Amino acid sequence: MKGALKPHEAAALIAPGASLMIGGFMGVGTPERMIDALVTRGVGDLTVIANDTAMPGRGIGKLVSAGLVRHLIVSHIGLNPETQARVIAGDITCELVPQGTLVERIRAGGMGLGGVLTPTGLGTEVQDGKQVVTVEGRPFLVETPLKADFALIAAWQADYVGNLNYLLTAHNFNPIMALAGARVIAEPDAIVPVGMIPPDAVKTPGVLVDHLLTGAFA
Amino acid sequence: MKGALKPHEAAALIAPGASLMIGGFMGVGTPERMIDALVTRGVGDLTVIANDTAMPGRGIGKLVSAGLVRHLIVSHIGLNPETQARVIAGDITCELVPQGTLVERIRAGGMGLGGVLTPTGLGTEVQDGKQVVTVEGRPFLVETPLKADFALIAAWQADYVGNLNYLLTAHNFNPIMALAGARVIAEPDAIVPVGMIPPDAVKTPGVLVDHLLTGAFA
Amino acid sequence: MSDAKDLIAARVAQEIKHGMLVNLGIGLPSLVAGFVPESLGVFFQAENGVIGLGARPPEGMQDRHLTDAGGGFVTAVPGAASIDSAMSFGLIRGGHLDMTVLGGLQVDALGRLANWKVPGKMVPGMGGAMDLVTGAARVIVAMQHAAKGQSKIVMACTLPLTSTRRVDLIVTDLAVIEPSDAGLTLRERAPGISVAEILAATEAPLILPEDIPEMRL
Amino acid sequence: MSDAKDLIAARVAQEIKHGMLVNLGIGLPSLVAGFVPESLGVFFQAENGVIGLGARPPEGMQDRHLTDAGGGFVTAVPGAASIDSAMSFGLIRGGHLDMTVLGGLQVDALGRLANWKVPGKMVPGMGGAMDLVTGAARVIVAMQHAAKGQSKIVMACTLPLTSTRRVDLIVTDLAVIEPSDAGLTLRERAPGISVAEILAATEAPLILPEDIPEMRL
Repeated sequence: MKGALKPHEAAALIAPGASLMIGGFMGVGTPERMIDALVTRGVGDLTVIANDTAMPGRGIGKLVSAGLVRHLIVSHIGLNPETQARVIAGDITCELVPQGTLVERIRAGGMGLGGVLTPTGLGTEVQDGKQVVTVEGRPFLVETPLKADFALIAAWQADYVGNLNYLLTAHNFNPIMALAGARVIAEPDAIVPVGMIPPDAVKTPGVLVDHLLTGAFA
Repeated sequence: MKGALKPHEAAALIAPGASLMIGGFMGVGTPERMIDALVTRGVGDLTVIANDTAMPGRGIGKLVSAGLVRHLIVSHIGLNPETQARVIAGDITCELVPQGTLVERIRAGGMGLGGVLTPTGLGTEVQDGKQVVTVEGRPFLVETPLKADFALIAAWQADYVGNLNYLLTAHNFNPIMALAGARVIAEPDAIVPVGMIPPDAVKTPGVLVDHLLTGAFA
Repeated sequence: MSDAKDLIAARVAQEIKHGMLVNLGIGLPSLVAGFVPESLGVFFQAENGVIGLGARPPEGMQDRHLTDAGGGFVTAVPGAASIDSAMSFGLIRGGHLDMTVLGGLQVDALGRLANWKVPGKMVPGMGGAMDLVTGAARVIVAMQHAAKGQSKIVMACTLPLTSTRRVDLIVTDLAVIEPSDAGLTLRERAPGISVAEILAATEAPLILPEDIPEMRL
Repeated sequence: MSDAKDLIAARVAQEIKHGMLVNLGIGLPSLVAGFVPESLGVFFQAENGVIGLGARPPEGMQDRHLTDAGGGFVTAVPGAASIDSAMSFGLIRGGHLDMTVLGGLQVDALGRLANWKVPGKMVPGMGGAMDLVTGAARVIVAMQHAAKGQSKIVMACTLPLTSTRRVDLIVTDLAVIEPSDAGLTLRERAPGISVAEILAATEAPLILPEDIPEMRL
């Protein structure tokens, strides 16, 4: 853990063209202050790995609307018509990945595994161009691991050493992405002293977190 | 969830020859009352999948001492000389698996993945007879998924719908094995009413648990 | 039944048994929950991360950290558990999910579903659908029998498949149809609908058992 | 230094930098913690499931739910986190562990470690060692230079390898040795030990730089 940054300081760490994993599911559990800072700074040409692009005006939707996204690796863009339009127009390239495969590819990247052996997508378009491996007589797709230059994580509480926890459906991709970013920036609702998050309540150990954004009310 | 059983009732569900995943690390986080009931009933010819066999008189060590184990899939038997002696004598067959591979094989079995692609063991004895797959130019061992007839889990609290949580280093293999047993029997220290374990503190959702042992003081 | 969607939802609800873990898709499938008695002790999973999805919250009590897979505010029932996406799809892919109910664009004569893409027109993405259809113990498709006068139960899907796995049951506003090795069997008729009307509205061939009762709703 | 083991542990401790996540093996490596100043803000991981391993607990205050990888009672420092075995080895295999310190039976001229099996004699199992050596960002072997008069730094391991990955540093009671593409380089001598004594006690060839200082302890 290397200290708490203001959103604009964190955004300055990210160069145009970077690959970003961004937590959240339809904007729930997405680091909104971090995204606002990226939009303000105009950091473009981004590759974004996320479950979805939320909707215009919310979460990753703001990056899309601002024209900052070049490539998407996501499971769903159906609820953001602006993303759909930009993908169809060819302004954004988009790899669609089954949601359960996407989260395992991120986990594999973060946990040093060579990929994912999944039955999901076998015999569908998702199989195109991919290796199939037979294990104990059953075929599985080999899905490659995913990593990113940065993982941008939304959390509920962080403590001073970077331990994180999450609330309800705001967990989603955040604890997994925290494993797979070369640098991990977490945006908590609040930063609490060490000891306020008991060891059994920690969902992301602080050793994974490089920077915290200052608390929402700091 | 199908209700709370006395240990002897739970042991009666398990037939000789069954495969058992048993949580714990050197006996910490191992369902001791469940094991005692298996020893009392003399359920033999067991395949045990676990991190280790603890030591004589403790945890899985009791099953070994009672001669109830036929086959082991474990990462370490070094601290139980009785297990070592029985393996060397050929009374127990033993597959040694790197610890990180073992837990991922169990997770793969429980989560419907076709196996594990890991660099661990490449170029060592562990590779013998195994498939190697190249992903993005790097070789990985294909390690097969593991499942079992029963997963025997130790937990701290369970609630009436079977939600479980764990304490400190007594997590270890328990939350992962809870995914991979065809039937899951959990032995909590205490059973608490629904609502006492908040959603964010649940480590194993009750939908995975088939039976609870009555609480330690019931 | 007030309308076709409620009819479908009510009939699907009859498939849900005591203590099941069930995932309901966005839209029509989400209506099923309203027809499942609380006494059944069913847990609904939302793949975005909760087991024990509850009803909509009272006005003013919405929590931005508790939504369903469509992003709408929900509540959670006593005994609910929060899970991350890896656990959520581990439960789905690992067969721990007893049933999923999804909408469909097409189902073919082999019982295979297409519901995630209309090439050149609509690319919403598969979201969790491919994992749900591949992994759930039981897959039920809940959809209108036809769209714009075209049967959605077709000889061969012209749209990209969601999975090669055969779904277990198709419930429409006209019929209950069960895919098997033998083909698609017509099991039940909607109230007031004749077998002839169903056959006329269905592109794929249907196997007709001797008794094809009306749905009991 | 009171004895050879303390000397090795103290020298290994110098490799640990501010804020690192470090895993110490059972036995000799576990002594390293005692030589790391608290001010470094280092977190020790025990692979059985805790980040932030602390000292032994006071008598009477042991908690049966908090042990190290050898099964001994420990404490946890403020800011500690409990993790399950999947997360524990995910951190290890994924390169999040900055350093592991392990004991060794043999290290060969290519810097490869054998430490988990003596065929026909001792089959303890590899436990976490294969994942640790494969995955940790930096691997340090802490061991006696020789056992029963035999060098443990050998031309080629006669015992089964733990990993084909080259370890980063070997610290013994006689020397600090650094494996690289070029071979094994002698970097430091233990206090009062000559280069000639080290060469005589080492089966594998050693590269000798011009300056081979004594360890500074």
